Amino acid sequence: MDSIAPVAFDVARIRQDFPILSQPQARGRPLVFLDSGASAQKPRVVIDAMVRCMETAYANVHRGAYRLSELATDAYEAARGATARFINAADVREIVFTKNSTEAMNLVAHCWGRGVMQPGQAVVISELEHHANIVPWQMLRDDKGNELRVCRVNDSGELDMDDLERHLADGKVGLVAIAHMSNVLGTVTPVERIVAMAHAHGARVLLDGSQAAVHRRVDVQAIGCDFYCFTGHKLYGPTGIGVLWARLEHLDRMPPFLGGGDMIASVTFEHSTWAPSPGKFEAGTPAIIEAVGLHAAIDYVTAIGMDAIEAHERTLVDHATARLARVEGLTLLGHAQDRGGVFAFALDAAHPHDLATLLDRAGIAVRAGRHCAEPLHARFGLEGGTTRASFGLYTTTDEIDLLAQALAEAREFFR
Amino acid sequence: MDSIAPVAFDVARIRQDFPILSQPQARGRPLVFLDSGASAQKPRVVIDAMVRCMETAYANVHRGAYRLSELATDAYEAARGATARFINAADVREIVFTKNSTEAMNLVAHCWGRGVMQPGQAVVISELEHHANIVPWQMLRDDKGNELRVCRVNDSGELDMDDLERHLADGKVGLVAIAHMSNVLGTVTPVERIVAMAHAHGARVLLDGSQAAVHRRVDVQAIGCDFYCFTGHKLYGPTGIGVLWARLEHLDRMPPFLGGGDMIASVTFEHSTWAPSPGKFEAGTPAIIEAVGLHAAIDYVTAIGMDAIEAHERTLVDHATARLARVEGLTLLGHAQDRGGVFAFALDAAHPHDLATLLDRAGIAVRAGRHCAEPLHARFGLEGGTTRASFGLYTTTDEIDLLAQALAEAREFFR
Amino acid sequence: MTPSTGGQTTGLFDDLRDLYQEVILDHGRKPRNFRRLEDATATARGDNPMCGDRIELFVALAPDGNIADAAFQGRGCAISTASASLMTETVKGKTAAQAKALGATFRELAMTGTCPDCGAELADEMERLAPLSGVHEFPSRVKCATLAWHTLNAALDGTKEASSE
Amino acid sequence: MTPSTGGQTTGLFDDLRDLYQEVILDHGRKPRNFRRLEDATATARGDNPMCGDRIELFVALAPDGNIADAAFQGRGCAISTASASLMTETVKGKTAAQAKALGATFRELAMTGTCPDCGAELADEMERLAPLSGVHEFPSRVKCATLAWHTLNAALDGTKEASSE
Ligand SMILES: Cc1ncc(COP(=O)(O)O)c(C=O)c1O
Ligand SMILES: Cc1ncc(COP(=O)(O)O)c(C=O)c1O
Repeated sequence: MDSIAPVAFDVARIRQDFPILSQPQARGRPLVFLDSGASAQKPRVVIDAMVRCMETAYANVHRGAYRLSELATDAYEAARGATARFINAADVREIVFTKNSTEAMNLVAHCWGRGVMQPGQAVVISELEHHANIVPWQMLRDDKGNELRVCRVNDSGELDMDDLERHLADGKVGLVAIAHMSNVLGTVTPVERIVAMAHAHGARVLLDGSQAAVHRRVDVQAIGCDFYCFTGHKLYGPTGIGVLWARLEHLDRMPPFLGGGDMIASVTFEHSTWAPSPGKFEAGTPAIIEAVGLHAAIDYVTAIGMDAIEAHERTLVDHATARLARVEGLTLLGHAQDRGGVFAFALDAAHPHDLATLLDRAGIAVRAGRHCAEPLHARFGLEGGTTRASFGLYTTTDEIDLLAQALAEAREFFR
Repeated sequence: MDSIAPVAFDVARIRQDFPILSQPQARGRPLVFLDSGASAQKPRVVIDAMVRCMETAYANVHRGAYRLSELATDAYEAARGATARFINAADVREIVFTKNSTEAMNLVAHCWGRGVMQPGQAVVISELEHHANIVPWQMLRDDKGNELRVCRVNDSGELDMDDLERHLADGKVGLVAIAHMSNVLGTVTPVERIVAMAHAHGARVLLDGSQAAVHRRVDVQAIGCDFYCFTGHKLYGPTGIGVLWARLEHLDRMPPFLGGGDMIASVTFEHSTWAPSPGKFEAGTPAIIEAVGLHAAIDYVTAIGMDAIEAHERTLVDHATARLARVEGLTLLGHAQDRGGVFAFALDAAHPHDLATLLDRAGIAVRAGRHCAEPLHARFGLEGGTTRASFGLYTTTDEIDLLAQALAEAREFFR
Repeated sequence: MTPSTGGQTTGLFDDLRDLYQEVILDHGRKPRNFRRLEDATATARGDNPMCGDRIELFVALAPDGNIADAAFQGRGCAISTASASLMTETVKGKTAAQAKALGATFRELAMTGTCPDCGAELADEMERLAPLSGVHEFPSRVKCATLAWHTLNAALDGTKEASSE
Repeated sequence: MTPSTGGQTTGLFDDLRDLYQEVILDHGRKPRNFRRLEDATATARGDNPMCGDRIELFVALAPDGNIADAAFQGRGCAISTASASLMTETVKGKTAAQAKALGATFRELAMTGTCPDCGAELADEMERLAPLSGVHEFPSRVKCATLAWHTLNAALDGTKEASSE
């Protein structure tokens, strides 16, 4: 079994926290869920917290003058506090709840990109971005003319820092928007260096932490970035909730996003004024039940310990790197020095989609396609897509072995 | 007990479907929840559906090539189908899931208002709108210059249809955006007439159905409107999900809203193309668990029957109208002919906030304030706000009696 | 559900007498210093956007730096009105610094119900404000009680506007 | 979890032989008519944005209205490649209308696994396409099988582009 995992981290026990992992799958096979990078499974504590909220303490927030509404408001704001502590935000008002990290990045593109950044300034992204960190900046470019620059990725799947330096050199860059961890290559980017370089050239930094926040401890103050985005459903929390963290000084300068209830200070037909952050960016009834679920998820991973989770993942990464290298005909995409538990690959004999169908038969859930990173696949000449296995804190080395075996058999099947 | 309710509609049995209603409140009092207009409680079937999704069938949608992801995708799309049937949409692709109805209206203001409506065209709203149907059009006006016209409301709280006609007369109106039911006055607006008048003058019609969709059967084809918005959490569903319905011809002409995964057809750094509706408007991981919950909520109210729900509510409205009229010193806001179960009022001796605190002690949850309708309160000279009791399908005439008694006692308390 | 029948006073709200003490009800109904001060040297507006409470505060500072007069107008619930009324009474004769210190102490009282740090020098004033201490059990009402004091700070600091959010 | 050890063929995927019949694997590996048709009279491009499959279809219509030749290029999974390959073989000699009718019938086969309406006149062709009927058990793969046929429709209708979404 998982003999190399640290004693404190008992993956067998952790797996018992996730009801779905003990659900028998088609033909009695156990579920080998290797698609946590797309969305993670939910532990019992998250499910229970949401149920408890709906059964005992539900009401709309911020509006009521009665106990139940106070309870709900307290629960919602407690989730904000837990989120702030989770990434070591300096101030709880720096946490804006969104519906997912895609909305978080769009919010920045909309409110900061259009409202604060100068018209002539450029945005730098990289070749390894998820569409969620490409398309909002394209829309900004097409709408307002802000140039979009693309930092190269080297053949190992690492950011080309010289290229980043070149893009920054003319001082025209307003924002560098980069993934903290790639959802295809697994690459963890050198965020402190990126921030130092960008700030030295007067550019702000947004980090797409959708993947990274799940895999390691994030400290936004230590990193020194300006914006950080992540999403609840990948962090073992519910769908329908994401997080934008931004320095208060930025939030204070940004115009609001959506208009409606809860984001205003006063409304007349002639003129409305805005609530202070974070209310200004949270129009309408927020994702109350989901915030409660996210809070439980954060408490859950915090209790296990992000460092223990990272250590477990390092074990998995080392195991997978070695094990997949022995699968004949398999080409791994990305060999970054610093990488997390996401492995995209091509198998010579089988198209990714066919492969996923086969693996599914063996109870192994992997993704096939371009994983919302079309340009990255084009960069590596794999327009047809890859197959991707991505790990969660419940993933075992045994599961990786099962994957490797199944891949070898699949190759035989198609040859 | 509720002897006047139709036999088929057994409110006592319905109350058993809602776990929170049998939770003992402070000091052992039963919960008298009269704030369903802000957000409704959740029946067991909704909670169970969400739990089942997370425990047995959870994965990201649209992306996987494995059974679990297919199950989740089917469940998500089945929710879309159920929503389409619920409001009798002609085509399931006309249903766009948003995070709440506030986002639905912002989406229209953003994509249709900025992308399709002509720059010189005006938007007509009314005095009885919720901030969610005011602020997005103000932002459009301030951003793009589209004039904002405000249709008057008469002293009974009904739309002044002559004033609407006057606003439409010059043919410059691109959109009439009106609540189907007021969240303060209870007024149900004459939507078929509004549509006929607006269309005769070349204007499109958006209906804010956040309240109405909960209280009666909605048939968007029969109404003939162009856009219809509502929100899951008021319809006994979870937070984090709302609905925009729009005619396909409008959606097809609208540019996308947020950029990211799932809303694209193809992405290169130079140029991206968009998925067809509804995908184009649903960037990022959607509210999967919440869609499943909304589906269960729709099935729940459909099984009871929207007509039965409306009939029960009519009983409650008649009862409340008569009963509250007998409370000395109480002034009711709104006396529309056609109205739903929302009662906002002022009590001479007590400020709304004090009143809500008192009622809360009696276990009665009501709202105090301006209910996200500041201009409407100003229109009626009640800048200080009102107290509001709003009903759900679990509300009983007994609860209304309790409210009336408590109001009378509260008046004594403060006099 | 079985409603208690009849409309006779059953003392449904009796245990709210802690929050709504007679002093509060009295000041809420008949606020003192409820007027515009024509010779104000400092003014500010305070808003509680959530419930619509609003006060306009007027302070007249004497040449010696003491608060010669304080008054207010506006609309609000019994708690916020009573708090503003009691405040205007209490701060008269204080220096700006004393008034602000009193406000800080009062905010602690409103939030916690006690005031371990209350120095002896504020004992009289705090006794006067004590009837408001019941709000600490009603988290959503604390800001009703503190709005006037936030507004006083804004007036004394010259920031003109306060929001109790 | 106890993994089955060793890498020897245990027949893990044996029951997928229904989906991946030998004909499919063969056409998937060595697609027929996999080339550009220089004298094409109709072409179209088909995309499946979800998985990145893409085909370019070439059709040469003879003066008598029959499909004289059909060919394709592109990238895709075994199912979509085999389907395109089989399609180009099957439609040769058909009129445009016949080819479209065949496509409609095939789509039904792919979605349901059966084809109650299959007329006797299409019996031969459908037998040829029958190996693809296994996809109906794999909802997410149905569009792989039908992409080529959607693209054929687009080519014959002159719309140039098809998307299998
Ligand atoms: C009439 C009306 N419109 C819009 C809304 C906004 O709904 P949500 O907060 O779910 O976006 C509400 C409820 O708050 C409402 O009552
Ligand atoms: C790196 C990265 N960025 C952004 C996203 C978008 O997250 P969401 O779909 O929750 O908005 C994802 C996941 O899909 C991701 O992996």
